Amino acid sequence: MSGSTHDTAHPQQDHAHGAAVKPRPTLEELKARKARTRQRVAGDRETITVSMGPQHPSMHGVYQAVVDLDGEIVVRTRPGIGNLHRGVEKLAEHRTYHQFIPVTDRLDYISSFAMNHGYCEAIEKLMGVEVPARARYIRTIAHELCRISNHILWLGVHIMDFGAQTFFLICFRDREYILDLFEMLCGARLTHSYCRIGGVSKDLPDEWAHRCGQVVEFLPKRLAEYERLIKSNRIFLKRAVGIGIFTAEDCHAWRVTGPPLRSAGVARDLRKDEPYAAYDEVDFEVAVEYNADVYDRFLVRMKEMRESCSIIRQCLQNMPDGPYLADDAAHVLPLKKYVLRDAAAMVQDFVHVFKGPQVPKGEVYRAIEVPKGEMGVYIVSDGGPKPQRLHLATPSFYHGQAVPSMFEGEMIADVVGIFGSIDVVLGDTDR
Amino acid sequence: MDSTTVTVEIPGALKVIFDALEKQFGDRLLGNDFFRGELTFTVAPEDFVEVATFCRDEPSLAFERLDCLVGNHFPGRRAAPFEVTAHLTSVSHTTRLRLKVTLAEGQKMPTAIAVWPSANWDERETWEMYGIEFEGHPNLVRLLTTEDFEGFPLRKDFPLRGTVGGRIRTDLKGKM
Amino acid sequence: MSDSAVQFFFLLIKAILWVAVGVGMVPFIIYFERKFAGFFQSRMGPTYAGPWGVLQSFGDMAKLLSKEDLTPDYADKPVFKLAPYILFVPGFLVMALVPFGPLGKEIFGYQVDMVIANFDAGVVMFLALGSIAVYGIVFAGWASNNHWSLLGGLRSGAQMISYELSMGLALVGVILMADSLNLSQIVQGQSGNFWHWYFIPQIVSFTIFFVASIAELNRAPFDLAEAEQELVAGHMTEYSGMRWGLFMFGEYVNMVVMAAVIATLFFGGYKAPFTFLEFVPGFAWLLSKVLFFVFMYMWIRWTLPRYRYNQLMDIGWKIFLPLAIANLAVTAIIVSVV
Amino acid sequence: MGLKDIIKKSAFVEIIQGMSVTGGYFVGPKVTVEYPKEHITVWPRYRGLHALLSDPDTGRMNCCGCQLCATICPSQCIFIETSEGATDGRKHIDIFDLDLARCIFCGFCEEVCPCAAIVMTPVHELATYDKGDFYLTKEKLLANQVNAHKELIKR
Repeated sequence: MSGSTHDTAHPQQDHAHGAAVKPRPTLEELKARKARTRQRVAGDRETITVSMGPQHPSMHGVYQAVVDLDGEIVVRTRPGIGNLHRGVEKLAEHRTYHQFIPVTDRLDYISSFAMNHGYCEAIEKLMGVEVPARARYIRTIAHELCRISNHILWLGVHIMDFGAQTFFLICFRDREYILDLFEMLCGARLTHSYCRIGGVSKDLPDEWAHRCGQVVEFLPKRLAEYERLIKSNRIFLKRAVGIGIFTAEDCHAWRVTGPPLRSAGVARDLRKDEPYAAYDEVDFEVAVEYNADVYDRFLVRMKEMRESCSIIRQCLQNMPDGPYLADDAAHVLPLKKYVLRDAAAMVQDFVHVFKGPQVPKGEVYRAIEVPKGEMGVYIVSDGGPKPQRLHLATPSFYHGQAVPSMFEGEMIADVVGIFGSIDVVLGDTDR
Repeated sequence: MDSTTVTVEIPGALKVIFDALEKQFGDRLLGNDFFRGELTFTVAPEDFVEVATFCRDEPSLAFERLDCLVGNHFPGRRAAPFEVTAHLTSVSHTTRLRLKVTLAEGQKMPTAIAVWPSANWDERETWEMYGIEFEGHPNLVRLLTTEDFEGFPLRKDFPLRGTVGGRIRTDLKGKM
Repeated sequence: MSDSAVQFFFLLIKAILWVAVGVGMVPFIIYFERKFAGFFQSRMGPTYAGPWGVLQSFGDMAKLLSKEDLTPDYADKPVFKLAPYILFVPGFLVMALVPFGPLGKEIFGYQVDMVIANFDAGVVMFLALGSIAVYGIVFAGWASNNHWSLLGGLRSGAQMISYELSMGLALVGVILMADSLNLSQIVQGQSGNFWHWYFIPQIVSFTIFFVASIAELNRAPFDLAEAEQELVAGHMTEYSGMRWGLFMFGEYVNMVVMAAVIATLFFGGYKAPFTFLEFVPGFAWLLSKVLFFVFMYMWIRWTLPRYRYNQLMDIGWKIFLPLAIANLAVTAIIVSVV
Repeated sequence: MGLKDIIKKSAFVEIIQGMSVTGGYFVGPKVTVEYPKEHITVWPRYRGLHALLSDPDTGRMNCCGCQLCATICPSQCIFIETSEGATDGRKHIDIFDLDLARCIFCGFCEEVCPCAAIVMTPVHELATYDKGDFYLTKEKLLANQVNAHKELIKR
């Protein structure tokens, strides 16, 4: 357990990639800054109402924000979600634990492996399945690749929200390398369905580790290029610094997690605090910034991508041999190569498909650090092959709830910037 | 999952929570459970806000955050078929706690918005999915489904397929 | 033929040629914008219509002409229909002021001015016409009866008053150096090799003018009126078909004209960079300078994010205006002393 | 703001830096794949259009009609009907229908199949003018086995 409090007395870390060390504000200073923004909406004035979303060109997904404007200043925002509601939790109650894995892909379709992973971690906790070491390492690599691809996509879209269109396309260009790796690994570029209860569905293919190593060597160079393009650009600084302040206190109250929380000076990262997969065996740093604004969220994510590259590099170096799926007949869908040769495995296959896995009675809550924040999975089992209740506490749901309070007193031009900086995906919000 | 009294040994960090809550509320806690390293307390609906506030404000507990607030439906339990579960998280102590409330059909529950603002949408979702009303909620309207949706979709007697609610409103033609 | 009839005949030819060149360039400038946008993003841009996609703009035009032209029910219809032309026409009028060759050039024994309108107050005329164009945007924003359009129109108005002043003041430096408001005289003042061009002594006013011209053209990083990510399409939200096409067309015409004006004021207009290169016609020099500035506009657009509108006003009032005044004072002192 | 910053700002240092990056892309290699003219080859594990395999020697279908794929399918897009009566004691597959419009390409059918009968091929250009083409019958699925990766057939 690392120190994960809002610790203003924390010693100044060296900013490896930032030129100058910025002064670190206290909570009171941040609050005062926020109050100054809020001040602009004081008083009762005539407003006009515009609806940003669901068809607005830069609202991410089908989020609706009905905004009351006083001139260009946002007075009130009424959020609306649900346009992408698919009843995932109801579906879960009618599918076996195995069958639900592909459905989790569709939650946060930008980082679907992370969703698979979170769900499988929760199930494994409920069942008490021990995941073999190789599977844990593969999961860690895949999860970090997922994080990089999510952040790169986020970066492109976020900077495009500020009007720099080139960024969007060059970020998509570089995301392609990671999607290719995923395609090689599990056969799908977006909806991976790669995690299985007790491990992963396929072993690393030949050449994959080599290619992955090349990509993580190459990506930091591209990240440096992005920073050259945007990091100290005066327009970006003007648009991002001091905008959309959300202090650590606010973050806790609104359950805002992930990069927005870390940009408010809280070193909260479930990869360190409640380690899963192979995160306790690799060495990495939690990216923390202290100004809680749009710019610091950008810095946190840039740092996280670099850390992810280093995590992947370490995992590739220390990749253990051995099985990549647990040998546990009661809980694990057997591997195809055994099903074709082994009668016992075939029986296990039939039992798992027709009857489902054996699950103890009980309830668990397991949260993991997905790219957008903390995703919690709450499973209530009544001992049957299907969950009695499955709830996905996805980060975007709470982020979508919290953003309207960030808009207050900001300008309409910044609404999209702030919304983008939080990184909300509507598949994740509406479930 | 009936609430039983704990017999197994609780590890250190959770023991603090266990003791603090037992000391503060004693008999008003209706039961507790310890499974897979997670501590659960059952409280009465009218005590929920008080217990939650204590959990948030007591420095040795410091549950700053409500991770999620979930409803559940057990048609088998005649007396109190509904359950509301709150998952509390302490960022400073990296601990978690589950508070549980069981409710009869039509029984109301106090809102936790005053304790954690993030409970707002969670409660709206619980209401629209299970029909559990939250007293004092400022805006208890449908969140994920359409406004004309009928029924509470996550109840066990609600069918998986069908066309309840969410139809195209032909009666609004010309008025929009 | 009497002399005035000949002069009128030449004027007609000049006007037709100049307009033809200006209008004919626009589809290719749009094509270049799209192609270069692709290049800046390591894409290839349009490749299908014609060789390397050069016919892309004509395809787009055909598409726009065949589209339905929608007018919203609650729009202020006459104003709505008028707005694109108000944006579009001043650009052409400014073209008349830009000289593309020396005055009194001898063609078939006649003295012909290589400029359509040898106007004595050319710079003032240019500024006046430039400020008319903004009415097109304001009218479009108002007449569409849409909140997004309204915000776009308002922004455009606010934007105009904040940069136009420093833009005009920046030009006074040039006027002082050339001792004339006539654009042909200003080009004459820059005779000689390229170090005689005004952008070197007037680097400050060139910078101010260039940045303000981007704002005048409503291009990124100052495309606040359009601001796709914020205001959907700003003043153009309710326009469709060729009416929208006119806005687009007007924008690019204005871009060509603005590039020509910058070339004229600061980069020697039709003059060659070295005197020994003067055998190349002045028109070619002007055209290459125009293309260079158009390319710079594109490069800037596809690199930089957008300012917020109050930040543009900050820059206009708090930085550019004092700088322009200081530059004017310094220039005035130096000119009067030297 | 120090003097250095002012000089840096008025010389547009960081903007020129950014423009040099895009300028580098301008002259650098392009990444466009001109799709209908060029195609990307997908990796062998790609989860595309399904195929039913048959034994290369005897020509008999591998499928044994066990319904595992139809049961595990999360979107319930497979429908199988079998009948007894073949002389070799195996079930005869009367109907093997797969509704591509429902399929989510998760690959579970391939994974649970106990006789290596249903596989996913790298065929991924599935657009069509007729919705009926999304309804794959046994014949269509068998015909697609030519596209299956060789490794899969051997297994």
